[in-house]
Amino acid sequence: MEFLLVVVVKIVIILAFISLGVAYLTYLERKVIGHMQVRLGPMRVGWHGLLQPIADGLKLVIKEDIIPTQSDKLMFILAPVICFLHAFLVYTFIPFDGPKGFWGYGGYISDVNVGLLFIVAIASVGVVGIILGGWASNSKYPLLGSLRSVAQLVSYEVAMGLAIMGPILLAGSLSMVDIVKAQEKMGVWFFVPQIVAFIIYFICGVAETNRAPFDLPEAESELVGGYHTEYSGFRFALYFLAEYANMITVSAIAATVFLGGWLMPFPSILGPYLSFIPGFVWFALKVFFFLFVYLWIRATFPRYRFDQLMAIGWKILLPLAIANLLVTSFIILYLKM
Amino acid sequence: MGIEGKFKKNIITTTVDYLFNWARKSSLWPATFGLACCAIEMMAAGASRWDLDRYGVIFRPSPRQSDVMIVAGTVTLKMAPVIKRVWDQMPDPKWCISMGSCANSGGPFNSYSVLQGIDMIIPVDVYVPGCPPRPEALLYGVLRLQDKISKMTIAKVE
Amino acid sequence: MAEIIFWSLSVIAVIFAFMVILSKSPVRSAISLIGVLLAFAGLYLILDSEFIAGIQILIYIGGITVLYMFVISMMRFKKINIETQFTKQWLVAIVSALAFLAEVVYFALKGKEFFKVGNHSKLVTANGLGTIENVGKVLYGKYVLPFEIATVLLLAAIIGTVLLAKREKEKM
Amino acid sequence: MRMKELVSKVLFVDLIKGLSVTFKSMVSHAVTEQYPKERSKIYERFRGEPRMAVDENGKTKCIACNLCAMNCPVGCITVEAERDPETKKRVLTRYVFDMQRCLFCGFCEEICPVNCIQLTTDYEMSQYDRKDFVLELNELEKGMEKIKYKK
Repeated sequence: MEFLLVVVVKIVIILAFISLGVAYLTYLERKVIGHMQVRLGPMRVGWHGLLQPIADGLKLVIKEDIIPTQSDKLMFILAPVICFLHAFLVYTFIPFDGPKGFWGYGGYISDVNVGLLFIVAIASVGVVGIILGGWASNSKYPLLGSLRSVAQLVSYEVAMGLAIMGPILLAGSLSMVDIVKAQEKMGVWFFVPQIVAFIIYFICGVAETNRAPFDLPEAESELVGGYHTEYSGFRFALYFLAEYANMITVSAIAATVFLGGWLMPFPSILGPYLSFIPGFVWFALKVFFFLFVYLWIRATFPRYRFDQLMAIGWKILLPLAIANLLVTSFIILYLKM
Repeated sequence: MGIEGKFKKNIITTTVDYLFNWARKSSLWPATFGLACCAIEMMAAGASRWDLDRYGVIFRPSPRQSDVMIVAGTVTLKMAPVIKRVWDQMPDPKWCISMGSCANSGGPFNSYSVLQGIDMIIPVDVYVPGCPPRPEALLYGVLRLQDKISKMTIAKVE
Repeated sequence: MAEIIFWSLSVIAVIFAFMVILSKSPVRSAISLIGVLLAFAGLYLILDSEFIAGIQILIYIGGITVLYMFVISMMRFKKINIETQFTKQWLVAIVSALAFLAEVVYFALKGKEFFKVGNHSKLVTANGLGTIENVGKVLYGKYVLPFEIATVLLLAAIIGTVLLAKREKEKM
Repeated sequence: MRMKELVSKVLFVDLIKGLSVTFKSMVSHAVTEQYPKERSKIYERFRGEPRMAVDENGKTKCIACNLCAMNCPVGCITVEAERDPETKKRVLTRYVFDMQRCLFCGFCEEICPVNCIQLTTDYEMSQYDRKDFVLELNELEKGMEKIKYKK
């Protein structure tokens, strides 16, 4: 009974934290990009615009909910829900803190022995929501956007999966907790021996979440809004939240698999001084770093052309990921022999 | 929402009004309709020096996701049906800012091919005169619109 | 507990399978197919085969069904529906469906003699049939030949596709 | 040369250059003017809201010569006058400035022989109704009604 209570409390806390994080990620984006363009970003809603995401959310909820007459109504309603659900379901498997974290209750909802596989699998189901939304709108721009999105996601998922194989081989497990423990045991975070995999993973992660410079499915200048052109009000908000939740997911996986999750940097030097900081703070800092890089990249680079996008995915990233996998496995085999 | 005009004015409706109007006026997402030279001033208002984003105003590409339509520039008769359609695609509650003399009244083009004021096809909330208006003039128009929004109510209007 | 979950998942899978065939819109069929596959993934989870369940979701839903939908959204169904009225495909379909039904019934009745379920059930309870280790051992040990044959088949398909796609380019 | 290119590509040199530019501008001071709080300097020759000047007795300076109306490219000025039978001078009876179509070109200001009509540097002219743009003489003398936003 106590076990059930702990799990429920954990789910509520993590869900609330992630929802708030997603909302304020939009604020962070507007602020960071604003300052990078020597502007200020939101300033007038609350102190320095701090209430901006709340106002946006409330406004979207009380907006008229339009369902186009010619659309497939059931699918139109279902699509953003699928997208949203799978974006938030992933957080079941992400360790925010170690087994002793969260004051002894364990810093994760569940530790499955194939956790990483489940995260990738669930995240890939989210694509269904995108293509369904594009098709159900019965409009040309959403359809084009969703087709682009699927082509992009399917091609980058392969390279992404092969890239995270490297750390899995080093850790010898698919469990997220075990991967972090392996990094603790090895004494070095996996982004050092797996630097190629790390870079490939992050590039693919940016492409998977449809963010600039890979934001072809939502390209405002050519496709209006991509797959969510026809969505208004809270259905659009669901898509919007799902996109930002996916960003946090990709950052969280990168932080766990490559940057040592809840571990502290340089434990031998900093250990005695900073040991009072709980693990989830380190984890949050790492995730924040990746999110900042996301926004930084968006503010800096223009969009790729579609053939360039495909060429990068299939001709550069995929062979590199395979080569990295082969080299890693040979080295592990050699060390074991 | 389906609850407008069903209750008399009381403490609940005023509180809800305050909250809703605050949300609505704090995140006005415009569907851009830049048609001529006024569009350049509108872009300037969105760019670094004046920065519409300070008000929570960010330009959305799709009319389905926007609250206010800024019609900036000369509206020819050929363009008028397009404006009407984009306006119809926007979800309620929606507002319109007419920017510049041409959109207000046709401006100098009192001719066979130019619409004499966009209020002939869609209801306009705020007119911003100027040829073209300064970016600050547009910001003043946005502030006037926010004033107008904060007077909205869901209570029964006597 | 496990039995209740098993039966409910099976019923869900069957209902969704019927929806796959009966719904008129092909996209709805594809969505129902996702329901079937998800129910199967749940069944694998009951068998302690988390790896197989994950792979089921990743490959079949994230890959194959999405590609189905990709193709479906690019087709014009009104035209296809009109064209299919004049073909006699339903004759072939009925014959093959009956043959398949006969096969299924035969194996359901006599299957135990062929597959020897007894041995495998021991493996399931011992350390999980579908863990990565077991799958790897079986795939690269006992069934390495069928696995390689399937690989060659897929390679041939890929080369064929490339050839088909390339020929059009040379004409230009 | 090709080797150099390859090395710079592998090390993401261009990428890091671009990122450093945006990072530098992020930590630099923003150029934004916070409009209702701080206003940029408007130069004298900016042509904004029209005004009619008055003399020291508070009477209009306008001599009803009709030059502004004749010179206006869009015809937004209407001048009505009648002759005073005693002094034989034209006296202004009605002056209407229809700002809807106004181009703010300043031709009226230039042609006015007594410097009566002027285009001020005021740009805050937004209204809820088109009728509010049709300005009579008394409105032109004291300016349009407007709200001054402070913050």
